[in-house]
Amino acid sequence: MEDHIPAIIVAVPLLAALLVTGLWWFEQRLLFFLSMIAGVISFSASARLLLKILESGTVEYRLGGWAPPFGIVFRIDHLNGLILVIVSLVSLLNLAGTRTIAKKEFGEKLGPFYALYLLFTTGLLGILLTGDAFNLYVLVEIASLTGYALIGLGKGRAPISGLNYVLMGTIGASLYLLGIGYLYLVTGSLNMTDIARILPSILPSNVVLMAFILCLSGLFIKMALFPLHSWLPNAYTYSPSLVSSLVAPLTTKVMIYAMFRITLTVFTYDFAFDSIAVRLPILWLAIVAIIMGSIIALAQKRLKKMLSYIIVAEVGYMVGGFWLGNREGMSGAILHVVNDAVMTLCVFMAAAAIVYKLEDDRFSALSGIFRKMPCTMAVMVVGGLSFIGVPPTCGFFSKWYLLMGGIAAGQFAFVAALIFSSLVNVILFFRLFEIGYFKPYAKEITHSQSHADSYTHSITRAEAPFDLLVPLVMTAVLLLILGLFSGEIVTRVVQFAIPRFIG
Amino acid sequence: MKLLATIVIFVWGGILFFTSFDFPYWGDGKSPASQHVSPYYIEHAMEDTSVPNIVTAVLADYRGYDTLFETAVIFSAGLACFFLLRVSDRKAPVFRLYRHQSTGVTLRIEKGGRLPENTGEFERIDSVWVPYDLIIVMTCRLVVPFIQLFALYVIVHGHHSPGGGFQGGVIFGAAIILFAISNNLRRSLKRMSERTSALLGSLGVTIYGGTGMLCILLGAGFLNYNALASLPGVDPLTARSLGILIVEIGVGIAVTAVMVWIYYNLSSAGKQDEGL
Amino acid sequence: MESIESLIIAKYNYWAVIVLLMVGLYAMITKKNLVKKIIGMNIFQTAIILFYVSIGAKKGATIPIIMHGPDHSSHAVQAMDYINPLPHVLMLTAIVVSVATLGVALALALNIYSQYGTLEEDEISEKIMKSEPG
Amino acid sequence: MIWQLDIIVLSMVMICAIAAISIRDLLGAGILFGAYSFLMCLLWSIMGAVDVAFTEASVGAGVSTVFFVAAVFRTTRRTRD
Repeated sequence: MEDHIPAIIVAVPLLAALLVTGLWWFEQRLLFFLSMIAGVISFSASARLLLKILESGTVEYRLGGWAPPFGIVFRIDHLNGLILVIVSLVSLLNLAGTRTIAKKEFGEKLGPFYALYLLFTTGLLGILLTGDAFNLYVLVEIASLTGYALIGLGKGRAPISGLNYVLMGTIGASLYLLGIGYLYLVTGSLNMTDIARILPSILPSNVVLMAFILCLSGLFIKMALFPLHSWLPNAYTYSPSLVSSLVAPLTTKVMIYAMFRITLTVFTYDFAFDSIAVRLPILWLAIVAIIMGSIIALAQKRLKKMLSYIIVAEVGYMVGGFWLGNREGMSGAILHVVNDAVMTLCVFMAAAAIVYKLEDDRFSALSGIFRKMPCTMAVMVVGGLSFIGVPPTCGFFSKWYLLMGGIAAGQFAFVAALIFSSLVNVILFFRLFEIGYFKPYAKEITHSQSHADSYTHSITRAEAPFDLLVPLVMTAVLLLILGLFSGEIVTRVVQFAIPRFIG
Repeated sequence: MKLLATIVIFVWGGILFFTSFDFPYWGDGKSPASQHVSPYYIEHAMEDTSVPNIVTAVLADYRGYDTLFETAVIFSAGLACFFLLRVSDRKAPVFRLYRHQSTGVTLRIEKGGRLPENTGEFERIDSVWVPYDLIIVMTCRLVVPFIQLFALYVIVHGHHSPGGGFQGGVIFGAAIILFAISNNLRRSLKRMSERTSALLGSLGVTIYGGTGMLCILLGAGFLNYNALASLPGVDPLTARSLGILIVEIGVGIAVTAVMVWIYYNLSSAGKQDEGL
Repeated sequence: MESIESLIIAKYNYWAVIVLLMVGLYAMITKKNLVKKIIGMNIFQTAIILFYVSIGAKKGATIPIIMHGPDHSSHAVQAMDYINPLPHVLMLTAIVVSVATLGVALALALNIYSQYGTLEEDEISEKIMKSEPG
Repeated sequence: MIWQLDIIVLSMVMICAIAAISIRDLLGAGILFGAYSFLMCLLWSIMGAVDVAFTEASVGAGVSTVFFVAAVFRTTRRTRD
């Protein structure tokens, strides 16, 4: 079994999803445990795989036993090994919190919910594993389709924002497919390393350049880089709460990984950074994304929408850090993919707990929330500090690498944008804490008895359900652990994920 | 806005048009796409898999992992439509309508009244006037079995002729959809209930994924059908061909069931009433 | 003149793909009706499928099903005699994906219609503005 | 492959695509989309992609059109563009 770990990582959640769908028509109670078992197996297999990579380098797994350019292979190196562990862990932690909330939010459709959840995870893990450019498209589609369904079931504006997401997402995936078609036209291959081997012999070529632009613009839509972000905020705001804490941390990060992979493995560093002049335009796009995301986040009146715009800014961090093109910048970007996944999970899960209790996430409804849900809000504080970049949390370290990369590359606009965005995050989160902590004491509420009633009522403790609190606290602890060990992660894993010759 | 979009699209199209001049000539047998990987498939598919239809061989064997997820995509679409649309049966309407099948008399039964469910003479309908055309119903009843037979042929004969699990599955599903259109959704639900279609859908994908896992348990890699040769009664030469057949049948079952499932939910907006 | 004609013959398929891509994208961006947008999305996807199939075409070759010899022994197969099968395989998958996306998109459109009573995007945003300003 | 014939089919495909997005009736648009798919399938079978053409004939021209008709039946035929 040891050799087949890569296959097990995707096959187990897929089969579990099918089993859950079938079982649901007969027995409702086992669904959660079955999904948990699949999640645990998938996570431990990815952890085992990462250890194996640390010992012996890149792992290649041939599906169907066919050699690379003819069959599909998994190629797992330090880059996707690390992200694989984080994605399966984030998905598992969020899954652990669904037990009570999913029953309330999905009620009769519990089976399809868990099945779609597992299929979504399968799709993302498959994207991370695969070494085949077309296979990536199929798995992107499976992750997106299940994501559309999960998002579309929310209340209020959810269906319309879900459909908007379907249209945008399909354009993105189709552009990527078109780009792969262009590549196939001139190389005749679909395997990533094989394309990389052939490409230098046909350069310079307009077709390859166009393929690069099409692939990248498709992925930019999927990862919601600033001018193409319009699907993201509404989709994440109106989706059911535990769905947004699943989709928000993972979709954008995995798409950013896909960009790393396409740029570094398929088109190679020489082509993308040296032969063509796309580095600076993309970097400026990222800077605009950081600044605009932060500014628009300031204007929001709903917690989840504010967090969604923070994600838009964070996407700018990672894209910008990667396109700085130096070692510090890339390490920062990769480390930030890991950290941001956990940070986003942390704040979105806390938001899910708040929405579960209050049924509302407008700031006006959040006054006195610290008294009401101290534990949830403590986790929110840790997540917020990490977004701001306060030292013991992991957000600080990746931001540090990004800043160092910006300085080393001489891109001071990027450095300024990072600092600006951190300052805006300070305002955003401290405004939230102020509303949550001090608002009930404000003397503005002087009207009527009913208000006073609601005020005294709001002080009573109404914490989120226990089975949501456990993963929530674990996520907060994980943020600190990632912060403490970030030096270790960089020297032992991220180092090797970047091509050696990059200085 | 409209003007801006038009300009952007024309610029984009212009750029694509410009790059098309660097493409290899259309239909050129010496273009890189037909020179690098595909000759291997054409020359070795027969000896590797003993399947003459190269598309089937590549689809279910060389790139079988893609196809596994293709089936998973269609399954998630069915699941997604169910998840998004299905509304509970409990919100029953205030009254129900029944038609006496031989005379066409319609009964309206208020809530609490005794329902003529199991008499066999009445059929539940949703609106007072329902078009009922004997010619269409009878013609479709005659045609449906033959379409289904053809679908089975397409699934099983995918090794030697165009077709395979996916095409056959869609045709089989289309036959059931034809029945549901020509009669009505309730009659179709009696023959193939929603639960059956959901279970068949997951069964089909499980056959595919399970074959892959079985190959692991037998000691080869995921989806490496060579492992099936160690099962009793399997000829090592045709192990791959057999594996492809099993997988195609799984795809066929899944696609049939999911197409019908999506149709059930779309045509009745999730209420599972009379449908179109 | 000869070269222009041969160029047109060599490229017209790809140009048709580009026109269809533009039509699909135009429908998705400018049309206000949701079903029209979904049709545009499908045209966009089909255009890409046409692109791939055009890559696979090969003049003077036959369909990719190996013909048996009279004695059922497959004599040496020449790659030039058969059309490239790989794009066909990829496009089977893409067609499946497009029908799956279509199903989900239509399901969402049905939900939107039952919620707002219309499929026009501008009317929907008017209704949203009325119910929850800001 | 007779390229004159090919161009005729291609132009019909384009006419169907443009008609499908510009007709002011959703049912008509759905049916025109079916015609578009069917012509597309014809084009692919000319190019020798028999499996793809087969799939498109059953999926694009068959089931997709049924889905469109079902969705239009459950919503409305009205459209303003």
